[in-house]
Amino acid sequence: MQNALHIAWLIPLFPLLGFLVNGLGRKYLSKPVIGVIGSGVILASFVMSIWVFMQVKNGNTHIAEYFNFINAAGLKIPFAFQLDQLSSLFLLIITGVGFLIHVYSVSYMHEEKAEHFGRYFSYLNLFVFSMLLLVMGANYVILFIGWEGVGLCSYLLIGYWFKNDEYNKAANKAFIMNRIGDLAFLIAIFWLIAKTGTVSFDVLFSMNGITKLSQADITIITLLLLAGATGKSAQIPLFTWLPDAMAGPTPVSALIHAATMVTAGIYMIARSNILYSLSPFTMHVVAIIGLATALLAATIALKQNDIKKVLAYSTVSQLGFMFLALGTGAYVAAVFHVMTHAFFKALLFLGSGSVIHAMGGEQDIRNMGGLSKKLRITYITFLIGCIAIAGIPPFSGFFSKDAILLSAFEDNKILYGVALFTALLTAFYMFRLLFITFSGKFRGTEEQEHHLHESPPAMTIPLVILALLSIIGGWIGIPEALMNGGDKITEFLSPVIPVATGEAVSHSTEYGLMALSTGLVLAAVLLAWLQFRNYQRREATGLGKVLENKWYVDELYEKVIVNPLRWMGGFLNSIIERRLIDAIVNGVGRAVNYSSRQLRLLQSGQVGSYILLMVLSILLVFVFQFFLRK
Amino acid sequence: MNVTQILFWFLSVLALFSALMVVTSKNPVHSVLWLIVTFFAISGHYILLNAQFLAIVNVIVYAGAIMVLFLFVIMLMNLNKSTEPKKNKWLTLAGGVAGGCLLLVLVAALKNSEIKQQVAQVKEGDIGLIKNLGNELFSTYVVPFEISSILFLSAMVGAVVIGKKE
Amino acid sequence: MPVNYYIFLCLALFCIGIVGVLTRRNAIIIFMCIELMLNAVNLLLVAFSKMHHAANAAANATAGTDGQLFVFFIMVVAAAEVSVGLAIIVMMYRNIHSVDVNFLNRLKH
Amino acid sequence: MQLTQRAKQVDRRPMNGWEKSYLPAILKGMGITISHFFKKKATIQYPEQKRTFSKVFRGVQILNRDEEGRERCTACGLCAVACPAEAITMEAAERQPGEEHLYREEKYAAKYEINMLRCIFCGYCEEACPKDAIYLSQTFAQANYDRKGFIYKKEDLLIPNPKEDPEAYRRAVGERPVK
Amino acid sequence: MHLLIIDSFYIWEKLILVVFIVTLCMLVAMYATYGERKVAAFLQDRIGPNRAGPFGIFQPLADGGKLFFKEEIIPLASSRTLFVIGPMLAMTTALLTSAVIPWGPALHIKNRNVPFQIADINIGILYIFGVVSLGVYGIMIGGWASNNKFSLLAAIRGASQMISYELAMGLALIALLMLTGSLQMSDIVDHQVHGRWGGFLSWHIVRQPLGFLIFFICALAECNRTPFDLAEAENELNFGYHQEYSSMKLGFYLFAEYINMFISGVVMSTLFLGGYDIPFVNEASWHIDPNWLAVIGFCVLLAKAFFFVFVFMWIRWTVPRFRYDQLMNLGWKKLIPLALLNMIVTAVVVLWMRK
Repeated sequence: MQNALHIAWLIPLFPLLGFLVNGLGRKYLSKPVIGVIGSGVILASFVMSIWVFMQVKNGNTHIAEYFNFINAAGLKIPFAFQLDQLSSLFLLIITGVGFLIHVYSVSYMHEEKAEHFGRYFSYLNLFVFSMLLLVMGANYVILFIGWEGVGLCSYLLIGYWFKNDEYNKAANKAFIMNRIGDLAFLIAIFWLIAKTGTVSFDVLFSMNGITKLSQADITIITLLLLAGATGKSAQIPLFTWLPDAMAGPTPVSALIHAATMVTAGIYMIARSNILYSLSPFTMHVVAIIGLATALLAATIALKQNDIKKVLAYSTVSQLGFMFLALGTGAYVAAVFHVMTHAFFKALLFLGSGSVIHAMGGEQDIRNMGGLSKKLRITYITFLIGCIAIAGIPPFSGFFSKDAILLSAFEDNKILYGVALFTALLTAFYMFRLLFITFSGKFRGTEEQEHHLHESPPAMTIPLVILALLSIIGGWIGIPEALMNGGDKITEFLSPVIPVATGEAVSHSTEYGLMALSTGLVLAAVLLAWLQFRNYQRREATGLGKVLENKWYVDELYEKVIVNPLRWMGGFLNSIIERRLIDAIVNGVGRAVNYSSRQLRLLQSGQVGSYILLMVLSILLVFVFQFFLRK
Repeated sequence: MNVTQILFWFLSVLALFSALMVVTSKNPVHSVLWLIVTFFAISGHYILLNAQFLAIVNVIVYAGAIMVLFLFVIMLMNLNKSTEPKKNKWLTLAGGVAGGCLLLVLVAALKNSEIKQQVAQVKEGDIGLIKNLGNELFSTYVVPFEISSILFLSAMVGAVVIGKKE
Repeated sequence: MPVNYYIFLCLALFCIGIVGVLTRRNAIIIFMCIELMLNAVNLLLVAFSKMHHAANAAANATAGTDGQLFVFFIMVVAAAEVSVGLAIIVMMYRNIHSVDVNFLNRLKH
Repeated sequence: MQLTQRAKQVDRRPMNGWEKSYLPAILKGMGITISHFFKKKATIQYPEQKRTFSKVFRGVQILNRDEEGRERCTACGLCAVACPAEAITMEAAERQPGEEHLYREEKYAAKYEINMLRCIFCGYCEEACPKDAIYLSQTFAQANYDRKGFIYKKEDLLIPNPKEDPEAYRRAVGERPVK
Repeated sequence: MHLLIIDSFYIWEKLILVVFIVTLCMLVAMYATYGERKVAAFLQDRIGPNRAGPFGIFQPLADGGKLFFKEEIIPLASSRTLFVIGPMLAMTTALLTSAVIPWGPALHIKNRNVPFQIADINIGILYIFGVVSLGVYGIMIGGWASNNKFSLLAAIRGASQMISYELAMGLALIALLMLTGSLQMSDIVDHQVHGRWGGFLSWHIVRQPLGFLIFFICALAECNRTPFDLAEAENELNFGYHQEYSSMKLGFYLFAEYINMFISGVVMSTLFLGGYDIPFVNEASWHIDPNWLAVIGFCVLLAKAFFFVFVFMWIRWTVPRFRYDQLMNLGWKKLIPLALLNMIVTAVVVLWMRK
């Protein structure tokens, strides 16, 4: 009797079908049909995912092998799906949030032509398919397929408005940066294959697999995997693509660049937690990178004026938090934060989308203000999102962030301090965004003011649902200190992520930390309110300018990496390519040309001369054979 | 020198001489006729080797049929000395030299081969008799025989098709 | 007769054939020279067949028969070749009114 | 309608297979030829044996003489006119005194030629002649080596003189009654 | 059989035999011309030559003398050597065939068994074929060397005709060879000598009537006799391939034709009419001197051959000449399939009988 979960292949199949139907039929289908298909398949996957989640919750996990994907020279890579607690959780997040964003998109994108509308939904479906593949894959290779798939979709969707050159550049940037990380990931996979001969999680993470790896191997592999994760999850040094990726449609930003794709790195490390746990060095690196990213992004976010950019940096920052969690061994906290973050970041993005929609495409918050009256639902939901991300209890963000801070505190006090500071910054810039956007006076044009309107229900309903989730989403991970047995998520994930058995901090310390962070956050919010309640436009100076220009990281990259590379490219192009390779190539060509022109004389077309040559050759062969070869 | 040896040398010289005449004759008809003489000399060698069947088949097939066809075609085209195309002098020379060198090389190569001690049985041994050849041909080589007959048939059909006027 | 006499005779005939092929331009003569070469080989085959018979007759009464049968097959092939070849030459003559192989330089183009 | 009694209806039935091989026809033909093998031969050993001519046989012309051996021809030209093959040419001349024993009339043929290659031996000349000078004899025109030889001159045509050579004259006249 | 085992008696024996047979052939050919004229005359209700000697018996000598003393003309434009070689070849090939014919039962001279045959080789029939296939060269070379378009046309006609009919001839013979199982002429004759009715029933003409018919027709064609005399069709090609020939060279060609006729008669007699076998009598029971028997057998063979010669002439004066396309149709589309059919039927019957 096959495991009931064996039919989980249906989950990725639905989006794939949607992709095929929408992609191939985009010229023939009408927009409503496309929308219904695009959202419907995700809904179907979502329903399936719920069922899978129920199965898993009842203790039924399964690795479903379908066929041999690669079978060569002793290496056997099955096409298999792993359905356990971790993946089922991610399935829920992806399909659930994905479904809401699809529904939202139907309305948000309704002005597009049917053909592009179909293209958009086919991309979205393909993305969901890839993401599902990524989280369901039972080995690194399947995971990598999904990994690449989401990268591709990210590229396609960022460059969705391909007529805009800037957008194409952003898409290219995202793609290329991802490639750098992917290369590391690929090397890691090869390393694994070379050392253990397998890439399947179940084998690899068992004693059989681990023992084949030396400590150095594990460190290198985990570092390489980390490099992959930094690419996908936009960590230092590969984070700059994410803010640029805001070029895509806002739902895309919500789905890909906030809720799902960027969490792939988190998922991957969480999935590999056994390897990481064996390499303390890597753990430190992960934690430091995460924290540094979080801080850097948070500081940048302080001064950004583009509503989506702020959210993008906030995403980077939150991802940094997750990395910090991973680095401090709190995998559950990271996953938990992924979940809550998915809710409120999707909410925030969609809210910003709603704002942008209302503003007729305007993204600069300096031109907004006082929108709370006109966009009531958007405002309220956005506020909820901000509260959640700021980490004010009992909203979801509080619990997850608290878990992270706690683990940081347990790990290292300095880490904790910096993380706390970053959390404060988070609260500050989020509320800055909120206040600048929604309170005060409207600073936009007359026309925009006239045009302001609340978004249609197809957009607001997902907002409301997400807002609800943002409020209650954290309640599955209430710390033990607050509620006995409240930490359901740790319990749920325990088969995949072993519960750390280290000495926990006392409940009293925990209470203290919670109170500290909550208090400080509230103070930060108050500060933001005071400062930005009535925002007036003014030029940034000093540090503010540096922050506004994102610490000049892009420029730094430009100078340090891109320009030398470009110069080297130019050098290679003009000197090596032109003078050397072209010379060789052309020389070969010219030599062949010349010699053939000479040889052509031999081909007189006259049988006699051919035979003469034949005889001479025979003669040569004979002479060689009989006399010269002894 | 017994009779056999005299015959051998006579036939060899005849064959070589007439073969040379084939190549050097200006008139194609003369070439054909010299070639016939060559074939007769070779048939004579066959008889000397007691391969009578092959000897007579050689006469019938080559001298009697193939060369008649050649003669026929030449006469049909009315080729003679005046229509014989002249070849580039140097190319001719090169051809002659190349052929000569080939002969030289081969002879030099085979001059000291150990096969020298072997003897080709002259005027005795009856494997050349039609009875023995027939037995072998229709038992061991019956499939090649049939295939060659099919080849021949297809060649005939091909010749007719090619020769047909459109 | 020592078999190498036959070998040298056949080599000479063969080379004369080659020289003929190389030095003549008349397609028919070239064809004839090819026949001459075939015959040289035939003679050699028969000589070898008799040589093998002389060497192996004690063990195998029909030793060397195959050599002569090959000659037979070569003759068949030669006859087939001549029929088709001459038909082609006739066609060629019909089309270009010459049997000069140098006119047949279509291979060049 | 039948023109003759010997006309035969042609059999146009399609041949059967055996007939199509033509062997029966050939055998029949061979039967016919072999039957002739045994037939009486029609050959006449010419110089020794001669075929008897019919009374109306028309041979080579002769120019006649009268009983005194004089030429009868007076070169009137009627024979030449009558000749359908235009084989006869002549030239007339006047009889000189002293030639009366040679020519019967005052005018005679100085030249008289018959082209035997043209002559069809119809005998019109004989009919046309008012003087009974030309007759068709029962001899053949003899073979000759060149064409000129077939143009018979007066000397060739003139019958031998009955006075001088009566034997030859009789032979030339043959059975034919002389008018 | 050993080819080159020679002693003086052997040489003399063969030499005499060769001389005898060649002379015989010439003589027969000479009188065949006379016979032709006579037969033609008789068939046409004539007498034929009767002036030279009684019944014109010396006519051939007179003809020969005439040919010898005629002016020998070699056309200027001709290829001199080949012009001379042509008639020689024709004559030679015509005579060569006689070498393998068993002219009669073996003679006994000085306790030696002397076969009445120049060479009793085991591939006798193939030999005949080889020689016959060479007969083309006389015609072709002569016709081509004359450098006359009529000669050339006739030569080409003759050559293609001979090549074509050789096939049917060979196929017809294969059926016969299936019966005898030997290519040796003496074997074939032996095979026919012993049988009922004094050997008559084992004559191949009885067993292979169709084969004989085909062979006969092909023999006519091979000899360039009417109705297949396209190579020398007077009214089409001005006397054909020997148009430019005169004197004894022409004589050679004519001679060759009559020799061919005679030899083909002999070959047909040997192959189909039991050779020197006398029908309806058992010669072996006569108990007379084998030499006499040989002489009688020889005469019988000659009689059969003369009969064929006569039939040839008879046909010549009966059947009209074929048109060229008819000739080819007959050869390729009728005789060859018929011969194949005959061959297959014979093969089946032979296999069936053997079973």
